[in-house]
Amino acid sequence: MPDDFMQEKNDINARRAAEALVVDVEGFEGPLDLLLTLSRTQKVDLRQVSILALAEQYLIFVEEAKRLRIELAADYLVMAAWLAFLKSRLLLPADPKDEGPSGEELAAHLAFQLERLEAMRKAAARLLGRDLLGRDFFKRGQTEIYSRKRVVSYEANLLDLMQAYARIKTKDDFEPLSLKRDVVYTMEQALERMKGLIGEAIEWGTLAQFLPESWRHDPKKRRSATASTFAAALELVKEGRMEMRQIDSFAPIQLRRKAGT
Amino acid sequence: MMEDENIESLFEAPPMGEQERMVEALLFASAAPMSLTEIENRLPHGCNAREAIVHLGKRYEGRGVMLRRIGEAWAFRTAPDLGFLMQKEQVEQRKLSRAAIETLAIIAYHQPATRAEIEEIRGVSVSRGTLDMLIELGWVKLGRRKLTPGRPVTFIVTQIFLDHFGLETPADLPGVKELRASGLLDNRPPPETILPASDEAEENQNDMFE
Amino acid sequence: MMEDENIESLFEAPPMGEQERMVEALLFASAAPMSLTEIENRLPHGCNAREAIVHLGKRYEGRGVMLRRIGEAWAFRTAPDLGFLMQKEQVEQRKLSRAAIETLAIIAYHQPATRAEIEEIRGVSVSRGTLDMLIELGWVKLGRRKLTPGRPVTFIVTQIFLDHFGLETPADLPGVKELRASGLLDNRPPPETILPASDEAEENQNDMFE
Repeated sequence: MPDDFMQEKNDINARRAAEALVVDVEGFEGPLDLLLTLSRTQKVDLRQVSILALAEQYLIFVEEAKRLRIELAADYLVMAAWLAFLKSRLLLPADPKDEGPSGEELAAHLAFQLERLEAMRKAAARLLGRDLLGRDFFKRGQTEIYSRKRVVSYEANLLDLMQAYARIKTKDDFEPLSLKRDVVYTMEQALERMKGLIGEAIEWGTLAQFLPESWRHDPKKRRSATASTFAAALELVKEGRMEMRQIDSFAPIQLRRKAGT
Repeated sequence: MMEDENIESLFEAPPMGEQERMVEALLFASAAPMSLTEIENRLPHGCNAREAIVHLGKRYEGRGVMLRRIGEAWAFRTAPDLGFLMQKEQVEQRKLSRAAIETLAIIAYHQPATRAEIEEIRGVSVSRGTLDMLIELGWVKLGRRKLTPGRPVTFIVTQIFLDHFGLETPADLPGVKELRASGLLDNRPPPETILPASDEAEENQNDMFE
Repeated sequence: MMEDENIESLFEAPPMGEQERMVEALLFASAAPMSLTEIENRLPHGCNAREAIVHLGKRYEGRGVMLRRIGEAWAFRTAPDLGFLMQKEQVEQRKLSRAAIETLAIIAYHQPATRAEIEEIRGVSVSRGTLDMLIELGWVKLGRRKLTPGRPVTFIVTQIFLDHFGLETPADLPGVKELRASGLLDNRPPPETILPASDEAEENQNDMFE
């Protein structure tokens, strides 16, 4: 295969991937939302969207997310597996022994789901676009239902009732969950550690440098340790024992011992 | 004049013009919409609130204040075209998350809607607190349980929802007829597949395939 | 008509009929009486609030609602002769105490429930006043005596309770598992908040509530 052909193919793939990744993964409300967004890049009416092409776009997206070590929630991966399955059904000739729906049927349902989700999106937007009470039209500013007879009405709504019940029924069930805290670096731990470290911190150092070694690598552990260390640092700043700065938005947060302490 | 009628009113309802005044005063006095029953409970015996409402509605046509139907109830509201005057009156509108507004729309258009149906449409689980918040706002309440296996709880929209969005009935939801005609409000179950038999799917099976 | 005046309206005040509508809406929505200056500050430039007030006052003459001058300010008030309609009762709303709402919840979910059962579920004794209050509110009533030693009285919820909480039957109340699944549980910060709310964590939690 000539090199430039490969090159071209890679370019297309890279461009597609880049296109798919324009939007932040965090910004998606689940795999269906992602699919809907991807379908817009096909620039056709939703009814004419190629489900096969869409499945490919999605799979490229997921691959790319993996490559960039972006953590995808399980349902994104379930959808990827399902789309890979759908793709194979659409591409391979139907096996007459196969039970269950055809690839076309599955694709049609996915198209329906996308159309329905988009319809609900539009409906929600139209709903919010209506004249709203308290914004476009108003109720009486002052009410006049009054009288001498005072009646105390006890107010409680269904939510109060249900939550009260849930509170009672689950009050004991919360205890065992503390076992799950093994991947949580508590603020107490962080504070303990920081107190030991600030003596040496005469120069500005980044927050990350204060994380315990064993909590730096696993993303979940790192996140927890970062949050606690940050909270602990704030506490020490409040106590006047440390100083904290951030040169610019999103720049690393820096810490040092407060001079004279 | 009123004095003369005092004795008679024990037996006869006041004339319609008078009933209209009464309904006008009642609805003006109350910030919350009042149902016909609530109005009639306050009117003298024998009054016809329904008819008085019709007269009253006509009288306020084109005025700065209008009589609006909200579900099974009635209330005066300022005319929407004058909203700009009241800007200072504005209550802080709680900014709804995208998940919340979509969940609300799905409940409104599909009601009664189960949690599984909402999740099926959005393709994502309903997060902790979303329904909670909609219920707290008074826009969503529990409907009857569905007569399907597992008898799941359903959610429906409330009168407060209708009032907030200026809707007379759920049938006035924008585009609802077109959506229904195009089948997008149908509860179409996914075709049976062999895949994916994940643990999660089993866990939720009761909810998913009702 | 309005269209023709659009260009002019940049320089000219709206017609008097329109000004009247505006004042009507403003006074309706305002929580306190408004002075002429306050009204004019809200109206488009060049409006004559004083004249609009005169027209508006005439329009409401003899109606169920009147335009009244209060000191130097203006407000709508219901006609004095209809005051009797408004004099139902003044409702003072109070939040139900935690003990009361919990007791009520237990009765609703477990009815018929004896006092001993309520105490066992809540883990504390139920004060006499709590049950009395729920009965007085009409939300709880006595049910049949239980066919157990001592034949204790039981408590059940009433139709008034169902109406108040918007329920068709007590069976419409969601169970604890459903509450959790719908995100309706008390928003106690779950231990996994720092971690991404993965499906796995959710499932494990489900088991805890069985």
